[in-house]
Amino acid sequence: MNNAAEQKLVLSHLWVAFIAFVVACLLGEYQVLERSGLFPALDSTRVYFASVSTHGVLMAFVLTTFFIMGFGYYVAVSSLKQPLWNLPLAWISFWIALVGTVLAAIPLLTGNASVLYTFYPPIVAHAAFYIGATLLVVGSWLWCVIMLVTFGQWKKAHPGAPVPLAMFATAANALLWLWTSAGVALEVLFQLIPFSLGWIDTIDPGLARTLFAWTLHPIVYFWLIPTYIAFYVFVPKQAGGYLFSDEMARVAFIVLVVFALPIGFHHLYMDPEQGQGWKLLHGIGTFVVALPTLVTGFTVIASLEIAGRLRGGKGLFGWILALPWTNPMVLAVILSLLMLIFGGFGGIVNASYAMNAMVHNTAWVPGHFHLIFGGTTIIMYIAIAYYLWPLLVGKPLFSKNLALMQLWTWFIGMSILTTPWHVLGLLGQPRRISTVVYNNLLTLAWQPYEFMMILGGLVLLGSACLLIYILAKTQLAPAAEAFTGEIEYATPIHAVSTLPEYLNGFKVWNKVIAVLMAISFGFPILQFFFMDTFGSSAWGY
Amino acid sequence: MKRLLLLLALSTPLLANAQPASQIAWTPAMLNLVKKGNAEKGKQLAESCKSCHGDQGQGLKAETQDGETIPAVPALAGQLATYTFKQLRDYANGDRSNETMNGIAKNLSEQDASDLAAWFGSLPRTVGATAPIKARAEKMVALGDGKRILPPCFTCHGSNGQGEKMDIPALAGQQADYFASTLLAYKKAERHNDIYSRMRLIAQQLSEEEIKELAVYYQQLK
Amino acid sequence: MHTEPTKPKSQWLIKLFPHWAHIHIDQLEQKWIAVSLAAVALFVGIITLDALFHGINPPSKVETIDSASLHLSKEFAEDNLGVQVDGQGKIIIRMVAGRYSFFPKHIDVPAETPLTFRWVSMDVLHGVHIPMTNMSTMIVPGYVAEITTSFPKPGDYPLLCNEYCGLGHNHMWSNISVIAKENWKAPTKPAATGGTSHE
Amino acid sequence: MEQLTEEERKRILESPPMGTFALMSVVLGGMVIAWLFLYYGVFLPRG
Repeated sequence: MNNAAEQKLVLSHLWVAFIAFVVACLLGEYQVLERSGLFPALDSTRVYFASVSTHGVLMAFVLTTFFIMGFGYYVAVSSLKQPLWNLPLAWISFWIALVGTVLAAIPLLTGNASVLYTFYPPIVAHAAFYIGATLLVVGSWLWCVIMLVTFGQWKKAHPGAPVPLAMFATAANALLWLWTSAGVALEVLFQLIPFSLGWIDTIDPGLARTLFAWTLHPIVYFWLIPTYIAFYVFVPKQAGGYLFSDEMARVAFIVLVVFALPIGFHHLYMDPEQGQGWKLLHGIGTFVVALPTLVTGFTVIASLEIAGRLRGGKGLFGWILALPWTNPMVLAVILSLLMLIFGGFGGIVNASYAMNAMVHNTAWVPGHFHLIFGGTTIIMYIAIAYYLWPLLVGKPLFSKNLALMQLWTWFIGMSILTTPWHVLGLLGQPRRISTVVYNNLLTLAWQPYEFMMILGGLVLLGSACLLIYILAKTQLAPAAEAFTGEIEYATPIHAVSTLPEYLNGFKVWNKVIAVLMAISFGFPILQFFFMDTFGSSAWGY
Repeated sequence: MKRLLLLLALSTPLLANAQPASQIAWTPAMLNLVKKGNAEKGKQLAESCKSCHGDQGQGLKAETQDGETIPAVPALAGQLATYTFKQLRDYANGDRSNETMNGIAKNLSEQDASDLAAWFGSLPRTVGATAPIKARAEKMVALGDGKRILPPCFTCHGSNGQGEKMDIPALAGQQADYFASTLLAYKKAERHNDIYSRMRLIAQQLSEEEIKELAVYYQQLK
Repeated sequence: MHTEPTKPKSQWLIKLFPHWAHIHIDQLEQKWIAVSLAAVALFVGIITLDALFHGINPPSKVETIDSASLHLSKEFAEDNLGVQVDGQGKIIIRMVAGRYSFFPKHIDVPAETPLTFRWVSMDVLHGVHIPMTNMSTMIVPGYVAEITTSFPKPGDYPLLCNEYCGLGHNHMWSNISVIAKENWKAPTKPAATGGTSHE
Repeated sequence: MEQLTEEERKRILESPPMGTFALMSVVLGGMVIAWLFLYYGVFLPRG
């Protein structure tokens, strides 16, 4: 992609994402320090919860959304080899999302929206927080439109031809996000905003939680799909090999999108407002969505195995050592998969219906999602950044060795941070506490783990700063050397010439999703309108 | 249907054995009644309150005359309307006892209580006399005491002592003598119109010394 | 490893979807998918059978209540809270969560005995769990959270609020004593069985 | 990296990824064992 206008668009998105990221890392380190109780000067419940709310919003909404939008534009232009449809609209979407972010940040940073990023009605925040978050989502909807129109136009211009895998997956993600965000959009538009402005007296927290659960699971796949795209379309080439199976990749993306949606109730296992049959149904669906990840693991590792063997690796496992560990993308995928093993296992435990009682709302849960989001997902965002930055700014990467060090420290920091978190969870420490004040024998055993987490957070903060340093140095370097790299998408071992339409488009899947959503959310949402429910009035905090 | 259920819920206590701490429940209807309080009407009604609660609703400290202690009178200026309203209704219903106030409140309608609450809520809070603030009080307000399961005061009463929804009273500028005697009354369970003993359980954990220090702290809070 | 391709016995995916024949799906990958399916089926099977036949379910009683006037209700009137034994000898524990405590503040319960907790919130969203046990539920205003469980080991346990409920959330906890079954005595409270004036 | 003949390349590209299968099986097997331990060893005994 050599078009300066599009490069600027992509870079703007990615910079917003990574600046949000480093700020959030700083807040994260403050939080582990505060919680340890080692530094009485830092103890402030108000600052802590304002910080947690901001950390969550920056990481989960700002970093992800802006990264996904920027990366999506890049993939659309580079994989389809055509200019972006409607560049001005893309800029409008960027500015709407950015204004929304700033609007939400003001109440967050001033402690007027300490409701954490999952909102928690009937506690209400300042209306600006909800309105800002809504604008961020509206901005991302425009991105979805651009992606889907681009996808449709290319297909029309190339009848029968398989859509390049990277674009297929990006379009899948756009479709997923439209479905995903509908739940929280309903909650915010019909419940939270009118409630926070005083237009309605009460809301039903049970309904609000159900709507949020609609969004809460697939949103993590929205974040994860760019990582899987990198797994499939960048990693095999960078490792010196080929994609093991293009078709299975498509199958995996489709199953991911279709089954990520109707399963949100594993967030509500411990809630009283939904019945056990619905919970069990969603629970089984949750296990189904583990399948595409198992398939992805196989396809990606098989691609790596072939690359390793092409590089001279022998024996059952000799190919692992033969891989180019000094290629940032390859190193990142290895570390990412390692974290996926443990993060994925934690997820299976969470998903296990009644067993959820063992870990629900304990420290295990943030341990789990930091490992799988901060670890598996974000390390690939970083690897993508290292890969794209030279292409976007036309200068070579500032330092490959520093980049490798950054990836290693991110992995090590994440391991140090999340291991104690999991243990604390099994010991029963609740999540979302700013200090441990409980005066009980059972809770005294928690202290040493808190100290380990400070160290982990510190390593991660250092690593995040190093990332920003490398990216900035790359971009600001004097343009002495001309960099003439091209983006390289991996080719499959067996070229794909024709595909059944359902592996090349989403028309039928969109209908399948509609049916599944109607089945799994229809009654659980409608019940609130048939039961005698008692709404809650607004509370502060 | 909902209204019917509400009526049922409200009528059941009459059948129950023990009295609830208060008859007031913050249903949306009740909250709206307080919200619609007319401050102008409240102002007229409040004329007769001035002799005890002061021109500006600032209250009075305790005084000793001829060896007899005249108890302190609470500041009402800037108090949450929901709180004032609930106290007036609790006095009227006999859930909170004070000879003078029980008599007065019985003669006030719900609407009067709501108007008065609105009027006092609209007055600016006054800041009381200064006395040295103890670090222990500041710590209790900001951090509480985990060992005794005492939450920090600010978590409910606000970081500026401004009170909190639904009916957590504002404490900033409150008469120290009144503050102390109220907490002592909670401690001894002489006052018991806190639903589920919320404040009684806290006050029981506080020493008399701590209560006095907190009283000084809050009187000076702006 | 020899060049001879493995026998196409694991072509089950192609058999299932015959028109995928021209699509390349490695036989080993098909085998892997079968293994993955088996693992998932094992998890789902255990969970589902336990749910259907052993009643191992999360708390899911969809029962509404007016959280604003709990203290005026019969069931959650202040005097009616805590541990009670009903007519059938079933132990029912009624608890109210409100910022920032659980009411009543302390309860004694027997170990190794089924206990039915009924939790309600008087204000915002709360959650509660007891470390090292499966007593865990969300407490959503407007709903009664009912959970039946038992405590295997006697001891003093903390009851912890595990859902952000406001700035005092850290401080929202209380204690529960689990007493050896033989040492536990049912509380003798007035109207412990609910009384006659039920509605 | 030694040079591979065209024949060797072809053979590698077409050989089944046994290493991957073995690796993934070990990981999945470990997960199943760990899950069974948590379910029957931790969760159910907790009541």
